[in-house]
Amino acid sequence: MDAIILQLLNGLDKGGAYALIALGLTLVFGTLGVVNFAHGALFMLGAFCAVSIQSLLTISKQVKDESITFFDAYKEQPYLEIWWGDTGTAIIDWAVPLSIFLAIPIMLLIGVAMERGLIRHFYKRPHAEQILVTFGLAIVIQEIVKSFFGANPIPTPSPEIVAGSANIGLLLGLGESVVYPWWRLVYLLFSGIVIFAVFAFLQFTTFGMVVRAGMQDRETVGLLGINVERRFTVVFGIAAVVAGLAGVMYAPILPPDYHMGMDFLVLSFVVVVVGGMGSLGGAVSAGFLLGILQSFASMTEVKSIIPGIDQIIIYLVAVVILLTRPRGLMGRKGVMED
Amino acid sequence: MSIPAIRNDWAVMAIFTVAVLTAPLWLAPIGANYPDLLQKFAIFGIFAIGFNILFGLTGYLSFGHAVFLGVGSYTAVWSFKLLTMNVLPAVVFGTLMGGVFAVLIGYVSLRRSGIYFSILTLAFAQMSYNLAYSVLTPITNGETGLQITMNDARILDGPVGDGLPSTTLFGLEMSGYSGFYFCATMLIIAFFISLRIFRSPFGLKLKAIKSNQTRMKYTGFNTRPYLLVAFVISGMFAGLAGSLMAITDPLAGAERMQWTASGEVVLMTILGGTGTLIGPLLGVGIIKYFENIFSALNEAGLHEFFAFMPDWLENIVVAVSSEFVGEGWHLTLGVLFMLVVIFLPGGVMEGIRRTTAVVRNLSKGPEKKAAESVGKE
Amino acid sequence: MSDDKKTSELSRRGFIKVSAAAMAAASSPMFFTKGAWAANEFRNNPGDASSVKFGFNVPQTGAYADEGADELRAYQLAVKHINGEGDGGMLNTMKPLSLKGNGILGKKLEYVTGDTQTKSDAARASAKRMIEKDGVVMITGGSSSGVAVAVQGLCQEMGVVFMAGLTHSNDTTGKDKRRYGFRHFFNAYMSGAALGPVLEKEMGKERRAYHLTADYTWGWTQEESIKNTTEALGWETVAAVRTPVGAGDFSQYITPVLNSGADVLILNHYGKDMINSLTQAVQFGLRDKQVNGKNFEIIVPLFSRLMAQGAGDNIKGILGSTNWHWSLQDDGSKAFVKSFWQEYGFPPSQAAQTCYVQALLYADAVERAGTFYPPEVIKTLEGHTFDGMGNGPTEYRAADHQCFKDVLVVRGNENPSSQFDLLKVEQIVPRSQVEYDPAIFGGDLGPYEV
Amino acid sequence: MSESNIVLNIRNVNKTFGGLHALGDINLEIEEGKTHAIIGPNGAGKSTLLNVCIGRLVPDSGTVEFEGQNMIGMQPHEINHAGMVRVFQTPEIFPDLSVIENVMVPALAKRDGIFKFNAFSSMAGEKQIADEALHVLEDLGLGALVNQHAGSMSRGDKRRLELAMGLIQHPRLLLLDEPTAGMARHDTNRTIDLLKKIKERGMTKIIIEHDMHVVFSLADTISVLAQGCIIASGTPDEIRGNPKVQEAYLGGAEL
Repeated sequence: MDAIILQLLNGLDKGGAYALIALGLTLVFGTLGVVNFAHGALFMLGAFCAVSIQSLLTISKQVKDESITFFDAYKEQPYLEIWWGDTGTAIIDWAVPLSIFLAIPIMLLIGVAMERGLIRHFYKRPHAEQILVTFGLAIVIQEIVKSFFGANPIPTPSPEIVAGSANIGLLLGLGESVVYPWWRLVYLLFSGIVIFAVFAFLQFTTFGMVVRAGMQDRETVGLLGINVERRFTVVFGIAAVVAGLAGVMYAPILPPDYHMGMDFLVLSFVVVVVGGMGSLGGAVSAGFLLGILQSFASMTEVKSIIPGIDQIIIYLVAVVILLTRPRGLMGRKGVMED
Repeated sequence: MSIPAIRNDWAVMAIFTVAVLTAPLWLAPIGANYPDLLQKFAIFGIFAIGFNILFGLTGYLSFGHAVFLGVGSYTAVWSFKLLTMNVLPAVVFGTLMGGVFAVLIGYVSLRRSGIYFSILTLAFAQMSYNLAYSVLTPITNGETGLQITMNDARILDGPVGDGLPSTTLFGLEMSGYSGFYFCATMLIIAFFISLRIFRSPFGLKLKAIKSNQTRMKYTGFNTRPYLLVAFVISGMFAGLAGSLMAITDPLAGAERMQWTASGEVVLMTILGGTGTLIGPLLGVGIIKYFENIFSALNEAGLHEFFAFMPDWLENIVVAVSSEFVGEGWHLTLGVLFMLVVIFLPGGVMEGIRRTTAVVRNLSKGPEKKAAESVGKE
Repeated sequence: MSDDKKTSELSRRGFIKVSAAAMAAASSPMFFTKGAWAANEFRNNPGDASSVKFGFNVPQTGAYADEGADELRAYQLAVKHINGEGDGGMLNTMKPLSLKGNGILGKKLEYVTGDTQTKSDAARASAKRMIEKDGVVMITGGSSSGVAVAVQGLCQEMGVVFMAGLTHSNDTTGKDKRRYGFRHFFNAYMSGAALGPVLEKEMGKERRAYHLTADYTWGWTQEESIKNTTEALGWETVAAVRTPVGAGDFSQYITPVLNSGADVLILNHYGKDMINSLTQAVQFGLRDKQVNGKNFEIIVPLFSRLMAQGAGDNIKGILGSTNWHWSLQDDGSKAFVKSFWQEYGFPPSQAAQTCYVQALLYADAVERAGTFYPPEVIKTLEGHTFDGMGNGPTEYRAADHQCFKDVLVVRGNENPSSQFDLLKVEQIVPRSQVEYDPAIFGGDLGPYEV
Repeated sequence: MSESNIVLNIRNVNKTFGGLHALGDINLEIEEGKTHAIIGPNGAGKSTLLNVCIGRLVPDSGTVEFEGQNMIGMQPHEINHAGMVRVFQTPEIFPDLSVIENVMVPALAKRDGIFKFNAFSSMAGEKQIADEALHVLEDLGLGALVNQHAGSMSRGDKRRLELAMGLIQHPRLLLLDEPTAGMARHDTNRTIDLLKKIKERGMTKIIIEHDMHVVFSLADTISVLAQGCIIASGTPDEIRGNPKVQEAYLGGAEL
């Protein structure tokens, strides 16, 4: 029983991450009609926002290490700690949450620049060419990050206060053995908030109304004399911000490296398509569904019945859903079907 | 339009054959004339030509085509292990097995179109890759890859002598240049088949499906079998390419089936020019050249290359260009993808078409142009 | 031109077949001596050329790109030292030493590089380019066992010596060993053997271990080796769960550990998998846990400093083994670290050390053999004993081409004095303790002549 | 009239979309060799009726018998090969092919059936099909455009191409959905002449049309559809004089 609750939590947590990444992707699909293979790179850039903030905050004074005799080695002490003592240490400790505030404007800027500079010119081009250009862009972004930060993952710990595990078993009266990392609970909450915010934004603002209308029927909205172009730019910016935030918050769970975007790219496409093209709700439900199924498939009990099931579960579910529901969970007819 | 076209096709074949067979000569100046790279050009050429029959003609974007490549390779190595080191059974079985898998995957995936089709093919390929890498290790030898060993059965060959046997075509070893010429022959045959398909009524119907599938149904065609046949043909091409990989280098690894490998052939085809006969081959040439030659350049090599410059300039040029070679070859490839698709929608073939148009215009000469403009008035 | 090359290659092949047969009949060692006519006919014979080339085949893209870059730095340093430039590094400490600092057999050493991408196909393609186009006499490098086995097999077919880089699987010099392949790096068996006594001392004989294992050949061999060791100590293996390579989030594999009754978690992961699974395991509070009245422990059998960097603070206090560490105080290590530091401004990784040593060992073997003729070089390396290269007295065992030397048991440093000071050498386990019978892994080296 | 003369027999066809009654109990008989026009205001269900005939929509109830064979549940391509061919209102051409190829594809369908793997014969050898296509195109005044890219043609030319694609299959029954909509007067007249010529060859046609000039030039019989029901059927003269029709459709205006 405890094992099941824990796997459910794992699944929700994974699902939150999948949903956040897929949300931006499907938004761009649905409104702009662009297959964005650089979306994973945006997720990665978000994570590197956290890395950058952390390294900015820990710019250090180098002191020669006398214990090493046969060459010159240096000890490092961050200036923040030298100047402000414990306050400095605390600020460094909170680098990841602090990065959120920086990541929002930066990712918005990157998103807008990408849309204005490149994506805009590909609205009417065939999907194949969108794939090639965004894939090229993803590689370029990746290589630039690699040349600054190297190929190795960079540790970006969460604040000390949420570093350990919460005994939610005790909190909920389920017994002592249900413990779960605080940061993962924070992540789950955070993804819920972001998903809710995006939905609320689309539901309750006039801007959101136009975007939703655009997802239904792009041409008509254009005919209404609404400046769709500028709204598209903003939509792309929002997608970039959501992906970026997913990246920032994921950094303590998965130490960021330059290639992490590619690792998530295929998965996020599967999530979006299983959810149904152009459906935000579909993407979110598919994200959680796949996350939970993946967690349960990894249980030893399940693996002993079907060996290797945890390796293929996501794809297997994708195949089953696409064969039983032609347009995924909530897809609409005619979107990206040709 | 009929008779000149036929003569034209034979001319295309003749030029193509000569170009492929003399590749070791004309690729020498750019350092791409060593056997392994030549073999890779030919093998991936077959792969891309086959992919183009599906994607270029019908518009169905398979994102899991590498699975057939992998299956072809595994089958070929098993043929070496169980039957004989002769390459002919390997080629036949590899191609057929590619076809069998294509029938299975195609039959299911073609129930959907557009991106749903792409994701279905991707899902099948990723499942195959993940299983081959781990659970199916008894068949695939997992991460290490399936290799031939001393104690394989090889029932048609009898006991081996000292050391591992090589792949042969009735005694002719299939490594080095002989391996290339074998692959080249296959490439020429594959190109010929592709050319015939492009020019045939069948090909026209496939193009019509790409252009407007709904209309095809009301025109009296059952489009599903057409798509399945195209899918299977391109799967068999991939199987053939896979078996040739195993023939020139008898090791088959699971990563051949990973999505990145499927993505590579997509990129090759789009980069060269989707739906054109030669385009995919150009895409193959560019990507494989970057992967093998650009990745191998290092600063020492660059200094040699730019030695004619004054020292200070040489240093700057080397510093800048070294970001793009060696470990930076991915960056160059990414930039290239973007440039090509931004400036040449339609790929490299589009660039060639534009260039020839410009040249033709120039060669027309000013008088003719003047005459034309007068005529317009 | 191409046709010339083709025929010459064909005739060479046929020629060697015939000579191999003749040799088998004669089986005279004299046949291989210097200046014998057979020694003049082999692939990429430098002949009278004034220079020879090595092929450095390292991952330049992908997850191990940093490790590959460090390997390449080490190789470039080795080339300098062999050519008599720089301060000579380990040439000052290596015993015995035949190299004279004037290249190899008087020929200047040059090199070509290639990208393995940590993929068998790409690594083999790159190696083939080096052999067919660049005419290298030796190939070295790599950062994974799959690549090492793949390239080693190719080198056997092509008749070019392969000096493996970082590869830890038992298979490389076990089931998949090759006459033309040599490994200086230690292996999973040695990790287990070295860790055993330390684990016993630290954690006692009554422990319940839970394995998380990367689901491919290297992971399996390590799991097997560590299991053999710990079960011999009397530990119980609660479960051994296979995880997909590149899983990223390991939470679904970690939560079952929590209530399994296990009190030790063994992570048979390397690279990104190791960084992620360790980081997440610590987040799940495993290290703060008390199970069966004991402190819960995590063990990472194969450590590397580059990977430790990625795991950050999570590595602190965790036990593992490693091939070499820059803080070693023997003369060889000090000489190498000093010249590496001077050249690049930071200390070398264990991958760099093994690659540097491999390049030197090959060059030295050629110098001693007096020829580049591979069978001769191989015979010179087989059974070669040497010292002064950082791991104590070392032997290249003839039976499986595995180096036998001291193994380091390390622990994540609780109070690092610098960003490089992440691992503390806990114990230098003597070579005698990690030796084993080559027969246990099977395999067949294959012929000298190909 | 005898049963054998009836080419298309629509019996009690009903179709609803959600709550909307698109087709209500339609009964219609089309005689061989005749041209039957269906007229009616927008949204009367004319296109829905054609879609039911060619298998794009399945009716809730009723039968569509074509030459004695029930078409309900048959695939569109099977209906095509039975001899019922539709010419679409919004041009459903192959925009990426050349004009002549657009016409050769349906010709191939007629010859090759629903599937034929003729991958190794050359299009260049399909002289008969090419000549036939050229002939039809010239008939429709598209002779000068044969090698043009179909997607870049004017809308009117696309309509005519659409017609050519239907005609080349020599259907037993041709369903024309507003064949002259969007055409200039000159082209309309030309199309009328052509359709008259076809009629002389004995091809049966159903024609949906707004242009009364076209309807009265071509139709032998006319049905008037309003709100999914046939409110009148008869010869042009009968329809012209029917007050119900004038009421419902023509708003009392004189035809």
